[in-house]
Parts: sequence; structure tokens; C-alpha cells
Amino acid sequence: MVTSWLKERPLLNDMLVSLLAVFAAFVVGAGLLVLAGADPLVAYRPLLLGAFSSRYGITETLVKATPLLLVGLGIAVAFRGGILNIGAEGQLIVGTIATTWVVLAFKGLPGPLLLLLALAAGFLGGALWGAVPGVLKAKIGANEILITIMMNQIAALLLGFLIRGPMIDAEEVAYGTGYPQSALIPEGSWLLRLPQTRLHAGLLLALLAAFLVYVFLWRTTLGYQIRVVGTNPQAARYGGISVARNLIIATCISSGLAGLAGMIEVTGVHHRLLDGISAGYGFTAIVVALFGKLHPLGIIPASFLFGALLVGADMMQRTVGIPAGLVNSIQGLVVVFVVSTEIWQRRRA
Amino acid sequence: GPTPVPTAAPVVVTKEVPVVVTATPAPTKPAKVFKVALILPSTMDDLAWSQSMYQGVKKVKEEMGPAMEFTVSENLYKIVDAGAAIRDYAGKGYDLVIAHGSQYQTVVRDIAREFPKTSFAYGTGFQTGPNIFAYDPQAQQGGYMLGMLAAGMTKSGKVGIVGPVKGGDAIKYNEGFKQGVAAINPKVIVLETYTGSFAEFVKAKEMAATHMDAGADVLTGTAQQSVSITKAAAERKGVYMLCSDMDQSKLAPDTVLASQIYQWDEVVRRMITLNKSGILGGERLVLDFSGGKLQLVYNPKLEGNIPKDLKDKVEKAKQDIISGKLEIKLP
Amino acid sequence: MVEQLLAQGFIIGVLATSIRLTAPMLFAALGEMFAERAGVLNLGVEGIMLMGAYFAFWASFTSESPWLGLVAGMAIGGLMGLGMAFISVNLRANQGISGIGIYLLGWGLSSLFFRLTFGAISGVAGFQPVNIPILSAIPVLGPVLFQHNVVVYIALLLVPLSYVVLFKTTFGLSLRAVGENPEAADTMGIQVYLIQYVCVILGGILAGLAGAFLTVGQMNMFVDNITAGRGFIAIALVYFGRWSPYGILAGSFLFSIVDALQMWMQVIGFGVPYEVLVMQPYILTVLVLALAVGRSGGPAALSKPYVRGGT
Amino acid sequence: MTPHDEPPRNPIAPTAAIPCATGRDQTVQFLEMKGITKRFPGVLANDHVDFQVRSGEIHALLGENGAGKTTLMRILYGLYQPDEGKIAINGKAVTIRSPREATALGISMVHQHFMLVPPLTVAENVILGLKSTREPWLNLGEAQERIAELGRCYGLRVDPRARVWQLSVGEQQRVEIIKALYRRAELLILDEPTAVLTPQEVQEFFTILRQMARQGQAIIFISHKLHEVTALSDRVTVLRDGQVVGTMLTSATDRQRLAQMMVGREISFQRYKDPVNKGEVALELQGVWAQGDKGLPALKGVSLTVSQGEILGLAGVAGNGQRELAEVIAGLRPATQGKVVVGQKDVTNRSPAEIIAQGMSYVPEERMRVGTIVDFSVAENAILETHGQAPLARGWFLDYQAIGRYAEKLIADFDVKTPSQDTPVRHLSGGNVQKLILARELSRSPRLLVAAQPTRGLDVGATEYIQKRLVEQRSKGTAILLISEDLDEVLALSDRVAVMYEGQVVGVMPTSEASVEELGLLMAGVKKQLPA
Ligand SMILES: Nc1ncnc2c1ncn2[C@@H]1O[C@H](COP(=O)(O)OP(=O)(O)OP(=O)(O)O)[C@@H](O)[C@H]1O
Ligand SMILES: Nc1ncnc2c1ncn2[C@@H]1O[C@H](COP(=O)(O)OP(=O)(O)OP(=O)(O)O)[C@@H](O)[C@H]1O
Ligand SMILES: [Mg+2]
Ligand SMILES: [Mg+2]
Repeated sequence: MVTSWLKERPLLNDMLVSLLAVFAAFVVGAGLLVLAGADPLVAYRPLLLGAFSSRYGITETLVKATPLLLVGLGIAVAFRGGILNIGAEGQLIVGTIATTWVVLAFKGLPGPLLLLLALAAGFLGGALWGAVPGVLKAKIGANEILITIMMNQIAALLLGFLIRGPMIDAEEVAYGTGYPQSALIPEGSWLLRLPQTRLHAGLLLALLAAFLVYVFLWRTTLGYQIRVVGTNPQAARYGGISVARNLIIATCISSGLAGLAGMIEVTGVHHRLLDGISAGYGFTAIVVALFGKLHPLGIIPASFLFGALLVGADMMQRTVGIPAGLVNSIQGLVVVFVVSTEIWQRRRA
Repeated sequence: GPTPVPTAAPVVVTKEVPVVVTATPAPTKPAKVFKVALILPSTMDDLAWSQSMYQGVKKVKEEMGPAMEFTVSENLYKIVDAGAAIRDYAGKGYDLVIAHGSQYQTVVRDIAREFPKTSFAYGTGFQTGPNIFAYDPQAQQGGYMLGMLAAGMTKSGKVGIVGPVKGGDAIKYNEGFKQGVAAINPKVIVLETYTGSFAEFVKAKEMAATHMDAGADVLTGTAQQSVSITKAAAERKGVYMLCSDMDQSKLAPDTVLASQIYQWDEVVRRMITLNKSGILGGERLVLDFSGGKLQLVYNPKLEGNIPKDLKDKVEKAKQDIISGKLEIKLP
Repeated sequence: MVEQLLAQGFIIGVLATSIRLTAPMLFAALGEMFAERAGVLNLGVEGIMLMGAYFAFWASFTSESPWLGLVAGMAIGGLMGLGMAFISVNLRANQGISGIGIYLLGWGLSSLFFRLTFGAISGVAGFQPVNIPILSAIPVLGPVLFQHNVVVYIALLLVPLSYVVLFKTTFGLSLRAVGENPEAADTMGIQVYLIQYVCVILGGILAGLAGAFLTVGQMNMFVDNITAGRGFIAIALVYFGRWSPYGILAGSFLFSIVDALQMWMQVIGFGVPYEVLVMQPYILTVLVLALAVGRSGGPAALSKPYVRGGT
Repeated sequence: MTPHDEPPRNPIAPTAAIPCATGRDQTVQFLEMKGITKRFPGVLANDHVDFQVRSGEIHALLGENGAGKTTLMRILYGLYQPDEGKIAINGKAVTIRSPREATALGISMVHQHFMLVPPLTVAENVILGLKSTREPWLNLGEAQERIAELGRCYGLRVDPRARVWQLSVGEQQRVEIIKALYRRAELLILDEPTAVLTPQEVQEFFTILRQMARQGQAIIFISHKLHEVTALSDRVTVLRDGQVVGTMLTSATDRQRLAQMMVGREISFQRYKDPVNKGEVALELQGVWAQGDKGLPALKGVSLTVSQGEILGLAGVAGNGQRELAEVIAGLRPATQGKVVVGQKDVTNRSPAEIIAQGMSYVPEERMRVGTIVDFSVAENAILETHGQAPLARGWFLDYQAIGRYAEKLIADFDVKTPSQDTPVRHLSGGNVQKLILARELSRSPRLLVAAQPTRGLDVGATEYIQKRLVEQRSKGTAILLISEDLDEVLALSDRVAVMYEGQVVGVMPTSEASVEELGLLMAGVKKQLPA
């Protein structure tokens, strides 16, 4: 019957299950909406269609999906190497710092060159921040979860310190507002944008990264080694594969991608360094990566889905004027329901 | 026993807003309805920065009635989310989009460029644009007067500031406060600390406690977390709290001595008028005592405790500030 | 400045503050320790704390009894623990994600309910500090240890209690076995799922208590996102304390004392930028972890759902 | 709430009494399993199996890898539910939904893979799941006494306070038995218990079992070692492809017949070996010292040489340093003193990669945990050491065509039974996993092969095949260090035999001059060969 028919079509099965889960989450959410005195049918229209109905919705979805995709890819690489990288948030922030600093330091250079510099800076900045837990785990087996949680806080405070002190916008000081933010980066280093929207070329970069990560993990010897280390370190040592070396490489690539996301947020969206520049992408991306089954081909749609969910939720809050808390609740419900139904999905290796 | 719940107004409004919008969906709205959107960094009931502006706009809305439409998005401290909201409102054809925080300056500038027919506003700030208003509360003025009060009222000779982060509104206020203290009694020590966030309520309260352990008997502070300071002060005997942004005496009737409050409704009214007369921006709207957009209110319950001469000095300073005789310099 | 640092008042202040800061961390971390010892990683602590915080506030506000507040906080915490247990034990969901889901849900619901029931910030009486007779009179030690509210004492007593439960009772033995090797435990006739349920629910109750402490034991009010990340720190402290009650006590006290210290350093007014001071507890934790703690495996079956007969 | 959550029939730990004597009626049919059928995806693991056991009898269960022995026992122990069939205990029909119920019915099981909790102590492991006499408090003291008592009257020496991760495999084995005795089991299931014991230990162990049987305990004994079965059991039941081939009195049959019933074809127990022609020295150990997991010296000055074209058999009781020795040679464990030379190169404390490059191959003792990545496909496992070399890799990139061809070749050459080269290794049977590892290690045509317990747990057929390949390889000129606790194997394959005891080589001799008895004494440390 149906179930057996679906068994032959695992992918369809998975998608159906996920959709049902999301639906269930919305049903429960409807209860909350009524509680908040809003009409679910009115509220859900923007949540569901908002992301796709308008040019605005679509582009904003992609704007949010871009960093989610990059960070999600990074988290997948770390995961495959046996590391749970909770630190993407901090690595992304350091990425934004490094990018802004380099771009402002070399204002003079022509745009394209500046962008290349920014690219390198963002990646390296993130990678360096991630290298700390990576090396500590590889060399003395320190627990990466704990260290990355702490380093997230440190990164946020570091950002605050820099934009209030060393990197603060001269104009702000001159006027005396002293609002903590860096100077604008030169227009030359801004990523191309679709007019009237915030959609920027960073998306293409992220998609390219997805392809490269796929090739790296499944088509290169280094990727193979990282997967072995992540799945069975003992077998890796036995097979002559250095565990420490690959752990460090995996974390650096992972955090580098997070840093890259930071670079794209600066050159594509904000054009300067600000407080709260990351919007919690580092955490959402963990969910995205696991939704995407730690596989680029899964993470791409997952990041779009979550981008859409975030945008739709914002629009729901605006059009219906419900409290912000309700939006978090519904997002939480979606995550919980979808992950709870994994058991009815095909298990991937 | 528990202190009574203050006005439940926000609840009413959050419920009322959808009705308005659903009644008249964005695109097909009658020409004369003036549409205002408000972006708040924290919640509309934070008893501080956000709530003060929210109530300002609400006041105007009540005056204009159906001629005005008003939507609010809260908790958008993160610029990315705020940017999305601002852009969405602009796209929906709102006439005035108020992004209530200095951090929104960049996004506002970006978006304003693409929606030349919409008025945008943000603050604290000074950089305007053809369709950007910047409003600029001179928080240091009230800070100065409250500082004078602090210096006059302290018995221990120590007063404490618990700040959120060192920037924007906060430093202007704190700067004025310190100068006010010095004006009354240079010997009074001002303890100044920052939690590193606008919303570290627990830390803010512990810091306030630390100040009092260190001997401070008059406290002050800004941003939404200032409720923690008020609460902490309320739990000790003989400690006064001086508020900015909003009057928190409802929360601690026996502790909040005086507050500097912002008359946002004036600002909003002004921007609407300008917009209707075709001026979409370019003006820096200053909130200060001379314009009456900043005000000093005493807590009637405690007003009596303030020595006459101190109160006169404060009153004099206020007049000098209004007349321009006294200007509080910022570093 | 230096003499200020050495002043008795200063030391007492730092220690007293740090003990207040420790309490919520202890509740949450000890709870998480039980869940993880039984093999379930609950990343949703932050969300559960927030729910506990709200319901404790609501209950003590309406009933005017902080005790009922604590009970309400623990109740809702246990309820959310039950949910987490069902998701991760029966549905075998990825514990990393489901935890984050619980966190979002808890945060959202707490601020939503607050908006609907109160709509504006207000306060409750909460627990008042009780000076333990005689003891509280002891110089230094008195103000530091014996002038807190009752919940703080509960938190401190919970440490030896957890140690005894974990290492001196049949239940403790069973739960350690479940976390290390559920298959072996199962073949020995231990009800693996039951144990995991009990531990995750217990973890939820304690997380709820941690949140309740914030609203009725420390802040005496509720505000959106009052926990500000303490739930995640608590999880970190479980690793820091190597899944042992005393280790966790040491960790959370160390963390809090440095936090209290930096507050005082700000008050005294050092030249150092305050961000650097605020960073201290986090930096310190990383250092201690890097230099001292080193390899800490943790329960072998942590976050691996158990199914009889493999697959 | 939980799927296997049943009335709390938690057996109370018997209060301290003489644990040994409990006379039971020897003639009654204790267990009867009828028409038991169990299907797994794609496999019919048990096919209408009928199986009876009497109190006081030792009943052997024989069968190839994958014949269905463990499955049948797991059903009896409540770990699996049968798709069809009935179970009766003492004539009463029962359904066994969980190990709790099995334990309550007096059934205990010693699993093929030990069911112990490493960080806990022996005592803690033994009392797991039992109510204490001082609920809710633990009563470790009492448990430790009773364990010591049991140890005395069954000769099971083990320290109740030791943490299990510190114990040798043999000791862990004893802990498993103690768990059963502690619970007063009336039926004891032993799934390949002797795989890890020495001849002497096996003898002791059999004495224990016979004593238990005399006291009326029923024992089900699973083994691949036919001579043990013939030596120990009263009756034998043979399974093939999930079906019962037959049940007979042990006295009425012999090894050859049993082997034939199991495999369905002739099995030769002779090994035809061409004479040695030694080449140059491939492995030389000079006074090697190394630490064990417990931080104590596990190797105390081991010196050995193995030349190309010979098999050196290294016999010894589990936990006397064989494993550590293999790991030191493979570069997985640092040597604290001494010298390891592979080929002409000193590789002491070099990285595994360097040693592999010197032409060392290693078949590790732990197939599933060390030898393979069970979640990876057969093909991906086949390239573990060689993935970086042409033609498998081109520069930084893997060449999947080449890898596919390579994997196919290995599968064909060593007839590894697997649905495809993309099948995850965890779905292969033990014998086939071992074939795959051997294929991978031999395909590098190594100068030196270190093979640790290469046939442990494998059935007669697989064992015969692996041993044949080892001998072939030796004739091709590879030096082989064969580490095995199976003396027959050592004697059958080796050209020279060395014996390890407490981290030292206590004797080396040509196989022709070695006898089981003498080796046994050396292994037990009773006798030490004078350096010739
Ligand atoms: N008497 C004590 N006082 C203080 N701390 C103690 C005491 N006993 C044990 N601890 C702490 O509790 C931890 C666990 O106790 P213990 O090691 O005895 O049990 P365990 O079974 O080894 O736990 P584990 O699961 O870590 O092996 C110890 O690592 C130690 O940090
Ligand atoms: N949990 C399981 N899921 C799927 N198949 C299984 C499972 N357990 C056993 N099988 C299959 O059932 C068959 C019988 O396995 P079983 O372990 O009973 O054989 P065995 O006689 O014990 O072999 P060995 O001598 O190697 O222990 C094998 O084909 C095995 O692959
Ligand atoms: Mg078996
Ligand atoms: Mg221990």
C-alpha cells in the first residue's frame, strides 16, 4: 500500500514527512495565535507565502539563506571530521572584523583587488578563531563544545571593544555621538546588488562554496581522510592517517567558511562593522546543517527553507502585529516537529 | 506584596494593530491615511527607550485617529532583521518609517536611497539625507540636572552609573550626569560601570548591588536594562534611583526620585507635518529642554525629600540650559 | 586602588556576589549532568530556564508566594523535560537540533505569555535574604555564606546530594551504566528508557528551578530573555566539571567569582576597557579547560539514542 | 511510555548464603523452543528451529558464521521477539519480552561481545539491575564479599574493586560468568566463551562448567572449536542457514561429521606446507619496553626477529603483552625503550604512515573497532592505507573508477561475500570482514605482516580459508608474525613458535620441537625456557 509505495521513493517520503511535520507545527502554532488574539488564517498567509509572494520576499529569503548556507557547509565539514562546531557565531564575527579591518586599511586599492583581499581576510580570520578549539582538541583533547561556546562570547565582546575603541568611525567621534560602528567601507568593495533589493553576489559565492565542499569531502584524498577521522579515529591512526592534523584542518575549513559568511555580510549587506551584525546565523546554521543531513546537496535547500521561514516570520509579525515571542515559538515548533519525525525518514550515512 | 501591574495599554494595542491592517491592506489604501511604521530595538514595554517612543507615536495616533495608521515591529536589535523590516515597510508604501536606534543609521541610509518617496527617521544620530530625519535627544542636559540631584542627595558621597554599552545615548547622558555631579560637589565620587549589553538584566542588577556594596546610595542608568537598577535600588534602604528615557516610579514608588523623560510625540508630529508639506527629510530634530521635548519630572511621593536650595539650583540650571547660558560640552 | 582591592569589604562583596551568581548555574548544570550521565544531551536548557523563570514569576505574582513560584517553575521545567525525553528517547531525534528547537520554543513562549498576562514590566517580592543566626555573625564568612536567601542554600546543598545519588545509590549506578553502555544495562534488566526519562525530566525540573531563581530569587521580576545565555554556560560547565557534582561546583563558582571580580574592578575603576573585564570569565574558562581539564570523554553513549538489537 | 517496559519483576539479589550448592532435578526438560522463526531484512536468521535443553546438561550449539546461533539465543534472552514459535520453561509456556523477564525465569547469558560497563568496578557491573539489600542505597561491601565467595568455590579469581577497563579479556570473561552465578541462573547461555582463553584457562573453565552442570544448571555452549565441543558437551545441535540440521549425543559423533553437518562439505584439518626458505630479516625487536593502557609496563624488554618467508607464531594468554607488542610494531603505541627495525630501517616510535611505507601490514585484533570503518562502504574500506597513491588517486583527487576496479579485484581474489562494493561493512558477517581486511593488507604485498587473532570467532570454513591465505603469503616471501591465543592454529601454521608471559618472551622454538603441553606451561608462566 502507500507506505510500501513510498519506501521505494525514499526522497519523496522524506520530503512528505517533513512537510507534514511543518504542517503539524503550524497547527499547534495556530493555537498560540488565537491565544494572542490574531486570526491564524490571516497570520499564516505572510508566513507561508511572504517569502515567495513578492520580489522583496524572495530576495530577502536569499539574503538570509546566503550566510546560513556558508556557515551550514562549514558545520557539516566539522561534523564529518568528528567535531561539533558550536562556535560558528564567533567565527563569523571575527570574519566580519578581519574583513572590515583589511578593507579599511587598504582603501586605496582597486575594488576587485580589495574584494579578493577581503575574501582572504574573512576566511583566515574565521579560520584562526576556529583553530584555537581545533588545536586544543587535537593536541590535548579539550572539549570543543565548551571552548567554542566561550569563544562566541569573547568574539562578541571583542567586536564591541573594537567598534567603540580602535575601529570606531571617526565621524561619530567628531560629532560626539560616538555610536559604536566602524567607518563605511569604500564602495569599490561592495558586492554587486540587485537594484531595489539587498540581494547581493554573495549568494553565488555561497553556491560555489557548496559545490567545492562537496568535491572536497567526497572527491579528494584529504576529504576522505577527514571523513575517516570523523567516523573512526582509531581506524584512521591504524591506517596511517594523522588524526590531530585532520582535526585541525577540518576545524579551520569549517570556521573559515563561517568567517567567509562574515565577509559577505560586511561587503554585501552592512558595508561596515556594527554591533549585533551576525543575527544568530551561527546557531540557526547548526540546525540547517543537520536538516541538510550534513550534505551540501541537502544544506542548499535547507538554508533556503530557513531563510524563507525567517523572512515569513518577520512579515507575519509586521502584517499581523503579533508579539515577537510568538514568532520564536512557531520557529521552535517547526524545528522540534521536523526533527522528531526524522525517525520516519530514511537514515543516511 | 507584589506591586500592581502598570497600564496594560501595550496589550490592547498589540491586539488592535492587526484589526487596523487587515481592515485596510497596504496597496489599496485611501489616499489621505498617513502610514507610520515603528522599528524598536527592544520590546514596546521595556519601561525605557523603546516604550517611550512607542507611547509617543501612539499618542499622535490617538489624536489623528483614522487619518493615521500605525504598525510596530519590536525586538529588532539585530540590524539584519531591522533592515528587512524597514525595507518591507518602505516597499509597502508607508509614508514614515521610524527606526528607533542609532545602530540603524547605515541600513536606513542604504534603503532610503532606493525609496526616495518615503520618509525615514532614526536616532540618536545626526547624519540626515534628502528623505532621512535624524533625531537627537540631548540626553546630557537631563543627565546634568539628575547629576546635580545625585550629588545633592548622596550621603555616602558615592553615586553609581550602570551603563549598557559605552556609546550612543548612554555616553551623552553619562557625560552630562558626571558634569552635573561635579557642579554641585566635586568631592562626590561617580562609580561608572557597563554590562556590555543592552539586555543583561541580571548582570545589571548585580552591578547595581555591587555599586551599593561599594557605598553608592544614588544610582542611575539607561537602556531597557535600567529597570534592573531601579529594582536593585528599591530593595535597599535609603537608596535613590534617577531614571532616563522614562519615569519608572511606578515600578519603585519609594526609590525613583526623578526622571528625564522624552516627549517623542512632539518629534513624531513634527516629522508628519514636514512630510505632508513635501519635506521628506534633511532635518536634524533635536530633543532638548528649550524645545520642551525633554522634561524633568519628580516623583511626587519623594519630591518633598529634596532640599529647597538643591531643587532651586537644578531649576536654575534648567533655565540656563534653556536660555543657552549653560551648555554641556561632550568630549 | 590596590588597598581597595585588599579591603575586607571588597573581598566580602566579591564572594557574596559570586555565590548569588553561582546558584542558577548550579541548578541548571547539575540537572544537565544527570541527563548527560544517562546519555541524553539536552541543549534546550536555556529555553527551559526561561519558561521556569516566567512561570515562577507569574505564579508568585498571582499567589503572592515565592514558594509557589518555585514549584511552578519546577513543574513547567519537568513538563518540558518530559517533552525533550519523548523526542530524544522514543523518537530518537538528533539531540543537537531538538535542543535548539526547545530553546527557541521556550524563549518564544515565555516572552509571549509574559506579554499576554502582564504586558508591562512589574515586580514581585521574591525571596528575602535570611541571616542564619550566629553563623551570619561570623566576620567575613558570615556575610559571604550565611546572608543569602533560602534558594541559594538549596542550590549549595544540591551538590553533595547529587553526588550521593550518583555514586551511592542503586539508581545512580543504573543511570551511570545507561550513559556508558545502554545495551549492557538493558541486558542486565535495567529499564534504559525509564532511567533516561527520569534523568531528563529531573534535568528539566532543575533547569526550571534555575530560571525560577532568576525571577523570584534574584531579580524579583521577569523580562524578556532574562537568562541571557546562562543556560548554554551551564552546559559548558557540565563538561568543565567532568560530569561530577563537585567538579561542576568548582567550575560554576570559579566562573562566577571572576564575573563578580570584574564588576568590582569596574566599580573601583581600572584603566582597562570594560569589554576586556567583561570577557574575563570566558577567557578564564577557556584557559582552565585548555591547561587543566584536558581530556574529558564524558559518558560513552552521550547523545546516541539507544535501540534494542542495534540498527 | 517505553516500548519494553514491564511489571517490575526485578529479581532481588539472593542474600548471602553458600552460593555453590543448589541441587536440582537432572532429568527434567528445562527449556523447550518450538518452531522458532526470526526474519531480518533480507535474512531468515532462524527457520522453524526446535531446540530443547535439560537441567544439568551441557548442550552445544554449532553452526557457521551467520547460521543463526546468536539470534536464537537473543530470542531466548528476550532481546529479540520471534516472528513465530513457542518457548516453554519447566513445561510452562512463556513469552520473554525482555532480559528482565529472562533473568526472572533463571536465564543468564554471556554474550559473544561482552556486556560490561568499562568505567564501573567489577562489583558494580555484577550487581547492575539488581535490587540492593539496602534500597535505595548501594551495598557494594556485601556484593564484594559474595563475589569473592563465588570466586573461591568456582576458582574464578578477579578483584571485585578493580574497574573493568583495567581487566584483561580473560578476566572480563570471568566477570561475565560471575554475573550469571550471582543471579543463581538455572540456564546459562555461553556464546563463544572460550575464544579468548588459553588451554589452561579453558581447562579450568570447563571444570567450572561441569561443576555447575552437576549442580543441575543447564548450559548452552556455542563454539566454533569442535574439539572443545566434543570434549565438553553432552549433546550437540547443529544449525545451518537458520535451520536445525540435527541434534545428537556428543558421544555418538565426531569432529569430521560435525564439521560436515555445519558446512555441508568436507573440511580438511591438515595444513600442507612447503619447507621454509628464509629470506633476510624483516622485523627485528631489540629489548622493547612499552606501557599498557593501565600505565604499567606491558612490554619488558622483548627481543624477536622474523625473517621473510617464515611464520613466527606468538602464543600467550590474553593480556600478556601481545596486543601492545603488535601496536608498538604498527606505530600505534610508543616504545619507552628498545628498538624496532622493519626492513633495514629503524622505525622506533615513527608514525604509522612511515612504518606502513616500510612494507608493514597489520591485521588488528579488533576487526570492527580498529580494522574497519563500519559505516563506510567495502570500497572505501579497501583503500584505507592506499587512498593517496596512484592509480587510486590522481594528485589531490580520488579516482572512483580505479577505486571501483581495485575493490572488485579484492572482493574476487579473497571471495568476500558482500551484496556489492558499496555495501557498508557493518552489514558483513565477521568472517567476511576479516577476509576484506586480509585482502586489503595482503594486496600491498607487504614485507612484514602482523596478524593478531586472525581467525577468532570465525567458523571452520572461514578459518580454513584465512589460514590457507596466510600460508600462501608466507610462501610468497612475506615475513608473518602470527599472534594467536589458539594453540592449534599456532602449531598448525607457524615455522617457529614464541611464547609471551607478562610482557616478556619466555621461549622461542621451532614448531617441530614444540608440544601443546610444554607451550601451555610456558604460557602459564610455570616454566621458563633457558636461553639457548
Ligand atoms: N569525596 C569526594 N569529595 C569531593 N569530590 C569527589 C569525592 N569523591 C568523588 N568526587 C568527585 O566525583 C567524581 C566522580 O567520582 P568517582 O570518580 O569516585 O566515581 P566514578 O564512578 O569514577 O565516576 P566516573 O563516571 O567519572 O568514573 C570524581 O571525579 C571527583 O571529581
Ligand atoms: N540485528 C540484525 N539485523 C539484521 N540482520 C541480523 C541482525 N542480527 C543478525 N542478523 C543476521 O542474521 C543471521 C544470523 O546471525 P547470527 O549472529 O545469529 O549468526 P551466528 O550463528 O551467531 O554467527 P557467528 O558464528 O558469526 O556468531 C546473519 O545473516 C546476520 O547477518
Ligand atoms: Mg554469534
Ligand atoms: Mg572515574
